[in-house]
Amino acid sequence: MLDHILSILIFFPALAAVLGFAIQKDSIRAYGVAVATVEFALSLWLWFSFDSDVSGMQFMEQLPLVPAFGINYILGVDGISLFIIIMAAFFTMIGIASLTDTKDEKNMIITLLFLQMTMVGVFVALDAIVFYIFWELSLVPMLYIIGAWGGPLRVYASVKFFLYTFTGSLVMLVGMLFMAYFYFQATGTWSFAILDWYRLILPESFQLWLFVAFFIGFAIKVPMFPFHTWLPYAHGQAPTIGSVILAAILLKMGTYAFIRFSLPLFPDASVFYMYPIAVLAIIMIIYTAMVAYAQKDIKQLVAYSSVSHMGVIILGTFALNVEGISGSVFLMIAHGIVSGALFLLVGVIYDRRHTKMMSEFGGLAHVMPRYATIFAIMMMAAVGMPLMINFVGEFLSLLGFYQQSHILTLLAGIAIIVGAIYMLAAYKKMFFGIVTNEANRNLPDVNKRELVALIPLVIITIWLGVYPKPILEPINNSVESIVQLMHDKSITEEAKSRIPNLVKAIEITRTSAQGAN
Amino acid sequence: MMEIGLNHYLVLSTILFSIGLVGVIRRKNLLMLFFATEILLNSVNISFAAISHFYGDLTGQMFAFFVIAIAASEVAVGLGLLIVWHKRHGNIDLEQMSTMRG
Amino acid sequence: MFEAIAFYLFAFLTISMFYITVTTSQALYALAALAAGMIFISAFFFILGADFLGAIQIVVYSGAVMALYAFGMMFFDTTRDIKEKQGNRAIVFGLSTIAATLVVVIFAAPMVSNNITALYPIIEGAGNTQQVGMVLFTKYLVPFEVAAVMLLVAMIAGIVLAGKKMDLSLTLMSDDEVMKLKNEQNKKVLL
Amino acid sequence: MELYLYIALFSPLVGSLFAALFAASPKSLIAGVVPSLLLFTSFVASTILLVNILSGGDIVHVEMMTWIATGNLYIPFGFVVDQVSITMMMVVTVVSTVVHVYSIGYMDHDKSFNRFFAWLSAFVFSMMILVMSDNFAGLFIGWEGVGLCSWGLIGFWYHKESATWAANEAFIMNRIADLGMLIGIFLVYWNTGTLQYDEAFAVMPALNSEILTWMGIFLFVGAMGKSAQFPLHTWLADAMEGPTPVSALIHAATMVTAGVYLVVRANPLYDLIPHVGLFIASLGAFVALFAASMALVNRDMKRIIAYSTLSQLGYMFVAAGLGAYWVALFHLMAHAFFKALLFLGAGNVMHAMHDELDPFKMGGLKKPLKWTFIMMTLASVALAGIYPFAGFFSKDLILEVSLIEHHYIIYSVLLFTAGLTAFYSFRLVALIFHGEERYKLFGIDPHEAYKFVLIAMSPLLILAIIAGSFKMTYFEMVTAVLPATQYHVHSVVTYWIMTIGTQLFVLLAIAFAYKKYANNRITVPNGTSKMENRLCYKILSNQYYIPYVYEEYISKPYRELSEVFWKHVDMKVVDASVDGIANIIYSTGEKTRTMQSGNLSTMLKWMVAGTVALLSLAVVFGLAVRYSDEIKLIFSGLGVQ
Repeated sequence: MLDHILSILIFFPALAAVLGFAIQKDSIRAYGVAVATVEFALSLWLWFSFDSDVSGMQFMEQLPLVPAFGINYILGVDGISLFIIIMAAFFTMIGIASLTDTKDEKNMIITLLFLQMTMVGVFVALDAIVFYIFWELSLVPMLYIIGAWGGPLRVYASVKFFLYTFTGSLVMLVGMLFMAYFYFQATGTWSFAILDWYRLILPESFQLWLFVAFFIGFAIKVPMFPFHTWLPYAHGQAPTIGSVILAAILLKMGTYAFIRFSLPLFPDASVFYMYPIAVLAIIMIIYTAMVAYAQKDIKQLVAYSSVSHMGVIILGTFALNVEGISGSVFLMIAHGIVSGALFLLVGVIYDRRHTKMMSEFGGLAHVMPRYATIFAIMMMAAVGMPLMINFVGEFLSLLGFYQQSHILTLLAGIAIIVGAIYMLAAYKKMFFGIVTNEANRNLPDVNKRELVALIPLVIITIWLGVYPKPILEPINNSVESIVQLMHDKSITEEAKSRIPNLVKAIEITRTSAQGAN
Repeated sequence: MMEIGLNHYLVLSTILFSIGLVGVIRRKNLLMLFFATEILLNSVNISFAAISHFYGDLTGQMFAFFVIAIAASEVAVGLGLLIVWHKRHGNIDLEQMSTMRG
Repeated sequence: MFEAIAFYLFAFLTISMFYITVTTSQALYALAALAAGMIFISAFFFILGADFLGAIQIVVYSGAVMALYAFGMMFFDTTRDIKEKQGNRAIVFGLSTIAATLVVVIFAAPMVSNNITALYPIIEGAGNTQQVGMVLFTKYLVPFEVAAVMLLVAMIAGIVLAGKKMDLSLTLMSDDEVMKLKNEQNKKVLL
Repeated sequence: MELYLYIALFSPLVGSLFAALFAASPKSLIAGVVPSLLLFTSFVASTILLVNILSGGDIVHVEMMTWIATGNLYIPFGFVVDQVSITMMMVVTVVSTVVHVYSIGYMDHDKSFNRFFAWLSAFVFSMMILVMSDNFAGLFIGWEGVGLCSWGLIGFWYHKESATWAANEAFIMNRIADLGMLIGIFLVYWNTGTLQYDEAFAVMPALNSEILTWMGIFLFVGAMGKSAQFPLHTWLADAMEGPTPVSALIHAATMVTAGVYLVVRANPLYDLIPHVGLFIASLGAFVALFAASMALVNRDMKRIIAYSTLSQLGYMFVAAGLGAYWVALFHLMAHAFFKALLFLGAGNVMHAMHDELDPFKMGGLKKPLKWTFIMMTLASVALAGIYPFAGFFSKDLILEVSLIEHHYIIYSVLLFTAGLTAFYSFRLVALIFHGEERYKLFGIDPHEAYKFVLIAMSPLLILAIIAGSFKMTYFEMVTAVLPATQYHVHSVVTYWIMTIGTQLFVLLAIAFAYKKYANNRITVPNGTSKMENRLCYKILSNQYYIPYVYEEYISKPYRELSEVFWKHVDMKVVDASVDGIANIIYSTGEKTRTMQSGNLSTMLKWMVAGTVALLSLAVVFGLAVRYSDEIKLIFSGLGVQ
C-alpha cells in the first residue's frame, strides 16, 4: 500500500466524492469528515514513513500514459511538497468539520473532496502534463465554490478568478510544450518528466524566454503584483471555506511551482530575473500592505495581507540559497496555517453578524474574549512574532535574500513594519474600544465546532514556531539538493557566483531521476 | 499568341473562377447559388486538366474526376435540402435564412 | 492553329454562358446557360486530350446534374424574376478577382519554379481512357471506391430528403404537434 | 547550576500560563499570587546563580535545543549566565517580583486582574530570554516578545481609545527599530557565519571596518527603538496609558534598558568602531537634555517620570558609547531600582487620587500618604544623585567618564541635565506632597496603599539607597567579561572639585524647585498665566511638536497614500487595466457579432474575404520560404540578428 500511497492520496477523496452523491443529505457531513480524516491520517502516515535524510523524491510511482510523447503518470514527494500535502489534507478536514449552516451542504462537501484531489495531485505530480492537468482541474471546484456559495458579486469574482488564472496557465502550457520539444531535440526522445528536464542544460537565451512563459503562469497564481487583482474579489466573495483553502493551499501552487520548475530548470534565467522579480516582490509587500491598511472590509484586508506575505515568499525563493528557499518553503506552510486561520476567524464573525465591515464592530474583546484571544494570537503570528510559525519563514527568507542584495532586503523588511500597521489598526478597530453597535452586545463567543478548527491551528502555530525542526529538516535536505543542482547546471559566471556551491554529493537526486526512467 | 500554352488555360480558369465568385456573392436565390458553385468547380477542373496535359501527369485528371463526383453528390444532397426548405418556407431566398443569427 | 481558334472560340462561349448564368434574372435562362457552359467546357477537355474527362463532363453535368436541376426547379416558382440584392460592386468583383488570381498563383507557383515531376506520366501508346483506367484502379482505387460510396449516399440522401414529411422538424415543433404526429403514426400502424 | 538557570527562565512562563488559564474568568487572587511566587522562585534561582558567579564559579552556558537549522545557519535555544546577564537577571527578577506583589494590590479592583498577571509574567519571561540568550536570534525573540507584552500591557485597558492607540504606536515604533536590528543580525550572519555571540565576536576583528560600522549602526537602530532614543522616543511617553506597575516594570526598569543591554552585550563590536560609539554617546547626551527639558513643564505625573527615564537612558548610552560598558550597566541597575520605586510611588498617589495625574491638582499629600511620600522623596534623591544614594555612584561616574575621555561638550550637557533632573524630580515631589492641599477642591479623600504593597516596595527602597555600595564588588564581577577600565580623575583636587561642585549644583536645583513649587501660592494652571504663554513653554509642553509632526507628516500621509493606492491605483489602474483587456475582448465580440447576422449571403461574402486572406497568407509564406536567404540578408543589413 505504501508503494501507491500517493495515488491513494490523490484518488481516495475523488472516489469518496463520487460515492458521496449516493449519501443521504443528513449524514453527508459525517461522511465528509470521515473521508477527510482518513485522508489526513494517510498523509500523516506518509510523513511517518517519509525518510527525512533522503533529499530526492520518494514513493515514486510511474505509469505510462502516452509513451510516444513521453507523457507518464509520475508521482513523487520530497521535503518541499510533503508538508503542503499534509496541510491540504488538514485544511480540508477542519474545513469540512467546521462548516456552518451552508446551503446545499452535500454539494459543498463533494466539491471540497474533488478539490482535495486536485490539490494533492498538483503537489505530487512529477510529470509536467499531469501537473498541468491537476493545476487546471483545481480551478473548477474553486470556481464552483465561489460561484455557487459566494457573496453578491460571486459570478464576476469567479469568472475573473477562472479566466485570469486560466490565461496564465495557458502560457505556462506553451512553455511546457517548448520545454519538452527542446528535450526532444537534445536527446531524441520525448519526455515530460520533470526529473528528466532537470538534467537538461539549456542555453541562456532559451532559458530567458521559457522562464517568462512559466513565470506568467505562476505569477498569476501566486498572485504577484500586478496580477493580483483577482484575489481580493475571489476572497471577498468566496465563502469562508473557499477563502481558507484558496489562501492556504491554492496560492501555494504558484510559489511551489517556482521552486519545482523555474529555479532548477532555468538557473541562469533565475539569476538574470532575480532583481526584477525582487523589485516586484517588494512592491507587492509594501504596496499591498498599504492597500490592506485602507480596507474597510476585514476579509479584504486579510486577502491583501496574504498577497503581501506571498511577496516575502517570492523574495525568499529568489534568494537562490538554501536559507532563503528553505525559508520560503517554510513560510508557505506558515502562511497557509496563519492565513487559513485568519479567514476562519473572519468567517466566525461573519456567521454571527453577516457583515465584514470593520466599522460595524468595535469592542469585541469585551463580548468575545476567547475569540479576541485567538484572533490576537493569529494576528501576531501574521505580523511575524518570533516563536510563532510565520517568523521562522520570514526570518529565513529575508536572511537568505540579504546575501543577494542589502538594499532590497532593507526595503522588503519594511514588511514587518507595514504588516504590523494594518494588522494592529484592524485589531484595534474591531476588538478594542467600547461596544458601540447594539447588534454586537450579545454575540456568542466561539463555539465548540469553531474551536475544533481553531485550536489545532493555534497549537501548530506555536509548536512550529518554537520547534520548526521536524519540518525544516526535510525541507532543508530537499532544498539543498535543488540549490546544488542549480549551481551545477548554471552556465553563466554570474549565476555560478550567485548560487552557492554546497559541495555535496547530489547523487541521490541523480539516481532517483534515473530511477524514474 | 497563336500558340496556346498553359497560361492561357490558367487565365481562362481565373476568369471563370471570378465569374463563379461573383455569382456566389451576388446571388440570393439558393438555386442560383448552386449554379455559381458549379461554375467554380468547373473552372478549377479546367486548370487541373490543363496542368495535367502540359506536364504529362495524369494526377490532374484524377482530381478533376473526383471533383466531378463531388459536384454530383453535392447537387443531389443540396437539391434535396433545397426542396425540404422550399416545402417548409415556400421560398428559397437566402435573406430568409437567418436562424443562425449570433 | 486549329487549337488556338478552338480555344478562343470556346473560351468566349464559356465565359459568356457563365456570365449569363450569374447575371440573368430568369432561372430558366440561367439553367440553360449553365448547361451550355458545361458542354463547352468539355470541349477544352477534348482539346487537352482528356477524352475520358470530357465524356464524363458531358454525361455527368449536362446529363445528370442538369436533369436534377431541371427536376428540382419544377418544385420552385421559376417564373418569378429573381431579385438581385444591391451589393457593393467593387467589393464583389474585387474580392472575386483577387481570390481567383491568388488561386492561380498558388497553382502556378510550383510550375514556375519547375520543381514538379510527373507522378504518373502519360503512357505512350495507350488511349486516354485506358490510361485513366490504369491509374484510377491502381493508385486511386480507394478514393475511387469512396467516391462511389459517396455518390450512393448522396443519392439516398436526395431521395430521403425530397420524400414525405421531411418538411416537419421535430425540434422546431411544439410538444402538442409532436404528440399529434405520433398519434397519426400510431394510427397508421394500427390500421 | 543548569537547573537553576531553567528555573529562573521558565518559572515566569509557568506563572504566565497559569494566570492565562483564568484569563477569561472573574478575578481570583490565586492568579496573582501564584505568578508572584513563581517569580520569587525565579529570583531565588537567579540569586543562587549570582552567588555562584561571585564565588568564582563557571559561567553557565546551556543549549536547550535547536531552533532553526538550515543551510549553514544554526540557531539553538542557547542560554548563558555570565556576569552581564546575571546583572540583568537580578534587576529583572527583583523589580518584577516587587511589581508583581505590588500589582496584587494595585489591580485589586480591576476585572481583568487575571489577564494582567498573564501578560506581566509573560513579559518577564520574554525579558529573561532577551538577557539570557547566547545568540542574536534568541535576543531577537526576547526583543519582540517584550514588544508584544508591552503592546498587551499598554493597551491593557482596551476600552480606552488612547491606551490602544498608544499600544499600537509603541508596537509600530519598535517595529521600525526592529527592522534595523534584523538587518544588523543579517549582517552579522553573512559576515561571521554565525549568530552566537562568542563566535561572532571572535571573528569580528578580522572584518573590515565599513562592514563593522554598518553592523554597529543597524544594531544600534534596534536599540534606539526599544530604548526610545530620539527620534523614536514618542512612544514612551504615550505608553504611560498603561497601568502604573507596567510603567514601573517595563517602561522604567527593564524593557527600555534592553537597548543599553544590547550595546553592552555587543561591546566587542562597538570597541572596534569608536566613531559609532561616539555617535551613540552624543545622541545619548542629546536625549538626556532633550527629555529632561520636556519633563520640566509637563503636567502629567507619569509622563514626567517617563521623560526622566528617557533622560537617564541617555546617560546610559553616553557611558556605553564611550566604552564604559560596566558603568552603563551599573547605572542601568541603580536606575532600575529607584525609577521603579518612583513609578510605584506614583501608582500609590494615582490610586489615592482616583487616577488623577496632574500634580497641580494634588499638593500636601505628605500627610495622608506618609510612606509613599518618604519613598518617593528618597527615590527622587537617588535620581538626583545625592550622596550616598545609588544615583550618586552611578551617575557621577558617567560624568567622570565623559570628562576623562575628554568629551567636554558631552560632560557639560550631562552636568546641566543633572541639574534639570534634580529640578523636575523635586518639582514633582513638591507639587504632589507639599504646599496646599489642592486635591480637596476636587473632593477626593486620599488613602495610603495597602500595607503589603508598601512592604513589597521596601526592597526597592533599600536597594535605591544602598546600591552604590556594591560598586566595587560589581566592578570586579562584571569586568570579567567587560573591558575593565577604571575611571579615576587623575588629580585628586579636580576630583573633589568636580564631585562637590556637582553636588552643590544639584542641591541648588532642588532648593530652587522647592522654593518655586512647595509654597501655598500654587494654583491649578488654566492656560492664562504668563509662563504658559511663553514660546519655550509651549514648545516644551508640546514635546517640541514632534508627535504633531509625526501625525501630520507621517501617519496622515501614510493613511492618505494607502487610500490612494487602494481606490485609485489598485482599483482604477491595476484592476481596471485587467478589466480593460477583458472589455476589449468582449467588445470585439460584440462588434463582430453583427458579422453573424444569420444572413447567408453576408456570410458568403465573409467567407470569400476569409479565403482571400488565407490565400494571401499562403502566397506570402511561399514567397518568404523561397526568398528566405534574401530576406535574411536584408534583415542583417538592418542590424537585426
